[in-house]
Amino acid sequence: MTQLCVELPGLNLKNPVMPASGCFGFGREYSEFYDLKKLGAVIMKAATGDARYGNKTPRVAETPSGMLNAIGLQNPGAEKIIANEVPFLAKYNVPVIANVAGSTADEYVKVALAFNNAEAVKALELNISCPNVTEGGIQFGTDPDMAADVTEKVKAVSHLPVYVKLSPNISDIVGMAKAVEAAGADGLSMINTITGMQINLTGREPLLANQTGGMSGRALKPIAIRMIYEARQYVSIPIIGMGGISTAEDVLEFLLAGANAVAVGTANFQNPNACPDIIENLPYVLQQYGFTSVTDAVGKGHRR
Amino acid sequence: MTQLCVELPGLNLKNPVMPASGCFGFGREYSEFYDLKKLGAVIMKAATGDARYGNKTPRVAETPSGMLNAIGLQNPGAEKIIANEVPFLAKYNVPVIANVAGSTADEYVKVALAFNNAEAVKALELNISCPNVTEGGIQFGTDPDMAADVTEKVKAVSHLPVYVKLSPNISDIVGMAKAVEAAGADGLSMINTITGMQINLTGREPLLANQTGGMSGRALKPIAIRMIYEARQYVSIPIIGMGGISTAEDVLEFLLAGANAVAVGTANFQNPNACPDIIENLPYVLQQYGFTSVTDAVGKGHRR
Amino acid sequence: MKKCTEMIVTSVREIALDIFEMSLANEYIATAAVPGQFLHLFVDGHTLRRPISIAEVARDKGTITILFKRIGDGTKRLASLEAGMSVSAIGPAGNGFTYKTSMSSALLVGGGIGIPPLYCLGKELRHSGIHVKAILGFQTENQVFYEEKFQELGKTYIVTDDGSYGYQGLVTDVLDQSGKFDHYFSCGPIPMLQSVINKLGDQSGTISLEERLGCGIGACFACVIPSDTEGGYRKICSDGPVFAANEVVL
Amino acid sequence: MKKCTEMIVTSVREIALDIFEMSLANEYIATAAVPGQFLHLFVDGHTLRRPISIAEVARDKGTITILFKRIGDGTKRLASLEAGMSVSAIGPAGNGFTYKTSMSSALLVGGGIGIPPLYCLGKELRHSGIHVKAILGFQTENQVFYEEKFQELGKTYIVTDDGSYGYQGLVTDVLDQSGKFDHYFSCGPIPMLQSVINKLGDQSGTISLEERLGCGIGACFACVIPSDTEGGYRKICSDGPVFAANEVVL
Ligand SMILES: Cc1cc2nc3c(=O)[nH]c(=O)nc-3n(C[C@H](O)[C@H](O)[C@H](O)COP(=O)(O)OP(=O)(O)OC[C@H]3O[C@@H](n4cnc5c(N)ncnc54)[C@H](O)[C@@H]3O)c2cc1C
Ligand SMILES: Cc1cc2nc3c(=O)[nH]c(=O)nc-3n(C[C@H](O)[C@H](O)[C@H](O)COP(=O)(O)OP(=O)(O)OC[C@H]3O[C@@H](n4cnc5c(N)ncnc54)[C@H](O)[C@@H]3O)c2cc1C
Ligand SMILES: Cc1cc2nc3c(=O)[nH]c(=O)nc-3n(C[C@H](O)[C@H](O)[C@H](O)COP(=O)(O)O)c2cc1C
Ligand SMILES: Cc1cc2nc3c(=O)[nH]c(=O)nc-3n(C[C@H](O)[C@H](O)[C@H](O)COP(=O)(O)O)c2cc1C
Ligand code: FES
Ligand code: FES
Repeated sequence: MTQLCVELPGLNLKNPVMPASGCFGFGREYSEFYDLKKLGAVIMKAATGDARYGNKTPRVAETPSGMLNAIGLQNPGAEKIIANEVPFLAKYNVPVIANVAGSTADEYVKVALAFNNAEAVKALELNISCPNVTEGGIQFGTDPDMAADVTEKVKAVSHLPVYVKLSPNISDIVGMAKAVEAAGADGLSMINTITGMQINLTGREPLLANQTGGMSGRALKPIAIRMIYEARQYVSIPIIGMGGISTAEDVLEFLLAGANAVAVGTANFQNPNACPDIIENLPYVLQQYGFTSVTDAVGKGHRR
Repeated sequence: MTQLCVELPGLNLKNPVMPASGCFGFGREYSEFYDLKKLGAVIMKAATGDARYGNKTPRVAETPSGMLNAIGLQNPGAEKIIANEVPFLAKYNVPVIANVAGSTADEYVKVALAFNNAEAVKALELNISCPNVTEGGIQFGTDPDMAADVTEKVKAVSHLPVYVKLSPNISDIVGMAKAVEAAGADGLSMINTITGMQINLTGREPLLANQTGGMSGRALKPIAIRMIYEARQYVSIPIIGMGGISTAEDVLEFLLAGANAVAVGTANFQNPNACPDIIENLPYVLQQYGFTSVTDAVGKGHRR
Repeated sequence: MKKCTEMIVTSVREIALDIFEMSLANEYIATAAVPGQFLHLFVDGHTLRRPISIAEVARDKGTITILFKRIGDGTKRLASLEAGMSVSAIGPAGNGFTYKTSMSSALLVGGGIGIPPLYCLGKELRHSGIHVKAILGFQTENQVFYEEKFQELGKTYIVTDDGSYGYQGLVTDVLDQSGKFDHYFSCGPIPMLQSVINKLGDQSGTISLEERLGCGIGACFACVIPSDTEGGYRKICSDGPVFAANEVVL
Repeated sequence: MKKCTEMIVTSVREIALDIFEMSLANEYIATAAVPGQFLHLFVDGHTLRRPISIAEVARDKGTITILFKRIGDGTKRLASLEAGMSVSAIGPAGNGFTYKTSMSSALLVGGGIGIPPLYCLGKELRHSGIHVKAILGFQTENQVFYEEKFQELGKTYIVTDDGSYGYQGLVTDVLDQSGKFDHYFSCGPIPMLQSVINKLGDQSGTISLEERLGCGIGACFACVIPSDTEGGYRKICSDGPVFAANEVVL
């Protein structure tokens, strides 16, 4: 029997596969396609201190083997998420991870505090890497000092393990990973989208109303694998890997690179059953490549 | 008649399309497919001070809508290139751009000096962005001070216009672009490859012998367009745009983003006639979208 | 449970310049679909699915018909499918048209590829004994489609931008001629919808909207439109694509 | 001028587990191709072309045959092509086998998908009146292909890794039994080539190599292999894939 379960700080996962933040709303829609209790965990859409409407439309565009999005952190605010959304997910008895965003360190702290009171929420994912808002987000994600600072502040107020979500829009991913580990992060989430743009030839302007958007999907995978592989050599906290995963083979590639669990984003749009399909295939793929458990494969792609 | 010609420092281009460095060798192989005089210019494979053998194989891998390469700057050295390769290209009466690489600022200077004596060479492309060598290259490309320094040193010794080739492996492309402009660069070349990795599931190690490689091809285009669009707003020197171009529509997208001319890399591998095919289609595409010349379209994708 | 299911292409033909009519077989979708809903179709080689409205439902045959314009890579690929091939669809997606069966006459105002869902609706209205009139706008003559089919439902006015067929101008230019009606239904480009709504003032009406979609099921917030309702927005893919004319801010 | 040209699939069939035989029509390539050369094939949806050796040339019919193993996405897609479809090929690419027509006997040593170019060569050698013997290695019984075709050329030894067919072991294990020959030609995985070269010591021989290719025509330096020749390296795609056994450092 191939063992799929994974133990991470705060997270007791029956399998390593969870939907990525922002690509799954708060689970309601996908719950019409399959039973959410099949999932290893659920990462919710970003929560900010107050409700946000986000950017103007168009908010998405297609790119070769990927897509751009500039949703702009639209969400009803942490309080409403806790009141209206978490209870729905709690029914499925699946660990919930809250994605925490903000424009200022104070806002991150405020949101983190709010989730102290949400029982089903087992961990925070600190989104310091959203490229689609004018303030906060990405700034924290490209400056190791700011990243460390917000990590420390959130750790100080939250009783939950904190996974810091890193941005690929950076030269030195290792420096960033080390900085947030030193600041007390319990884990890393890698990677968020890389900033891109598409220009509408007819309209003669950027296709997205926000001009730039975050590129996700299969095109991103080589960048994600590289960054996880590099970070894995320098930090010892667990890594939730993501970026272009659409098959169980992709999951194994992330495990070999050093991820301890994975998240699936864009693939949900292509195939609403992407997560359960991947979970179903994973044991066979692990077996095929000679592994008896998920944990067995973690980091095994590093040259000896 | 749609005007394709473009005037750039040192470069009198009959059309804006040239093969990108490293994807065209020194032209001999593609000259068996078409007459190289059709090209706007030719950018040669990187030249270093002495001959280099490059990395171990495998050196390439395929990725979704792209590829990874880790050639490692294999080349016979500047002197041999000048003696054996430039004369071949000179026959085609097409401007030649020399791609200059090195491990130290001194090596860049040495190579730049060598090209002072190669008449057919009309400009230098300063490759401060090669991700596939252990020393130099990318370090210069991620540190604006080092980039400015090597630009100044090369400008000081070369009588040729210098186009600095920027790396996308960076948080602040605008800062980098401004730094090299201030250091005297005559133009920018944007962008080089972004560092990625692929892991061989069977072998349980990175597929490329060099572990990481530079990702190129269509997957890169949204990143290239974004960076050129951003840089265009802050620098006034011309930009040679590249990254995933495979059609004349792609060329127009780069022009709208702010590129003054373009280079085609990976597409040559898919279609050896990519450059002449694009050049042939370009007038129709420009016309279709309401432009009467290439220069007319430059920067027109910026929101008014 | 919502479905992501395989549909089998039973026929495909070009009925006007770059306009394709395709029939797809799937028992479940043919049974569940109502006018105004759409299919979110997977197209090989593409990250995002393509939303296409349901233009006709043949419950007895277990098929539905879609009409689409070949405008980019996705619709080009779709148009290249042949009978017997299969295509993955999420659907029926979105909410269909609702209306009072008590009304006696309806006006359909469609522009270009906004026309297909109105045909599906028109057929159903006629079936319920409601009188139907239609104003259909096209760019030019060779893009006109389904004129006769609409004529069978009721008086139909064709308008082309360049006057190459029917009336010259915009759909709003013939609104006056179309007489009285209880309720209007409109689908087409946003500027068209805006002028229809402006022109028809406080006539009760229903519109169907388009936007670039991500998930197509309400999870990604790609397709929101401002509204005065709770939350301040509506999602086109799951709250719509059909809205009351005064429900959203265009 | 080198050519990048369209070839028409005339037939395709699976001749052993995951091994496909495909015939492709193109006058120019069928006329120009020699044993040892390859086609650099475009596969829809893929950035890089796939190199596949020419396994047989039918000049009269204007076709060539390739044999390939379905191992990944590219060869899977290739295997799904049907007669009548077209595929873009750069070719004939690389340099073919050269040999002294004065020799009287040759040994062919092939492993797995390294076997196809040797068949092409073997036919030509027989045609020139040179005696041919062959040792062909496969993983297991159901992957064995072209045994009879090679038998027609000369004595053929089949070896399988698991002994499920023919001799058990490696191609080198039956080298002793194969008797004398003037020159050997070998193609297969690098470890096999290494042991063949080691075992045959200073017998004169020719090998054909594989490596991941970029351009396939000598421009990108993806496929170099160390050598003692000028420059210190050779390019597999354009200087090879065929080399003298002592020309390169494996
Ligand atoms: C609810 C709904 C119903 C629709 N019904 C129909 C219909 O019945 N017939 C028809 O011809 N078209 C319809 N459309 C528009 C249709 O979805 C687009 O024309 C199609 O997606 C274009 O795909 P493409 O790959 O050819 O174009 P591309 O421009 O290459 O597509 C690129 C991306 O933009 C999106 N996109 C481009 N144009 C539109 C658009 N107008 N609306 C939404 N997304 C777009 C595509 O889905 C894709 O993600 C509908 C759209 C929506 C939202
Ligand atoms: C000169 C030459 C001749 C060849 N002749 C034959 C032949 O006659 N029959 C046959 O079955 N195979 C042959 N091969 C190997 C064949 O090219 C690969 O099996 C094929 O490219 C795999 O493609 P894929 O998409 O199925 O596999 P994937 O592993 O998905 O391919 C990924 C990438 O790796 C490359 N690749 C993977 N394996 C190899 C390999 N062994 N050699 C070179 N590139 C590889 C692919 O071209 C592609 O770029 C030859 C290779 C070379 C270099
Ligand atoms: C439409 C969309 C919305 C997203 N919203 C968020 C978000 O709210 N918070 C966040 O941390 N990441 C967000 N992401 C990033 C994803 O969680 C993920 O890191 C990224 O898309 C890479 O994974 P993928 O290639 O599997 O999609 C979003 C991505 C997409 C495509
Ligand atoms: C095989 C290969 C070799 C390359 N070698 C060089 C090089 O020597 N010098 C350089 O500046 N860029 C080099 N590049 C980068 C390209 O010039 C180009 O910037 C990049 O590939 C993006 O363009 P593309 O997507 O059109 O390939 C190389 C790229 C590839 C794929
Ligand atoms: S497209 Fe995802 S919410 Fe509408
Ligand atoms: S594959 Fe490009 S040089 Fe051989």
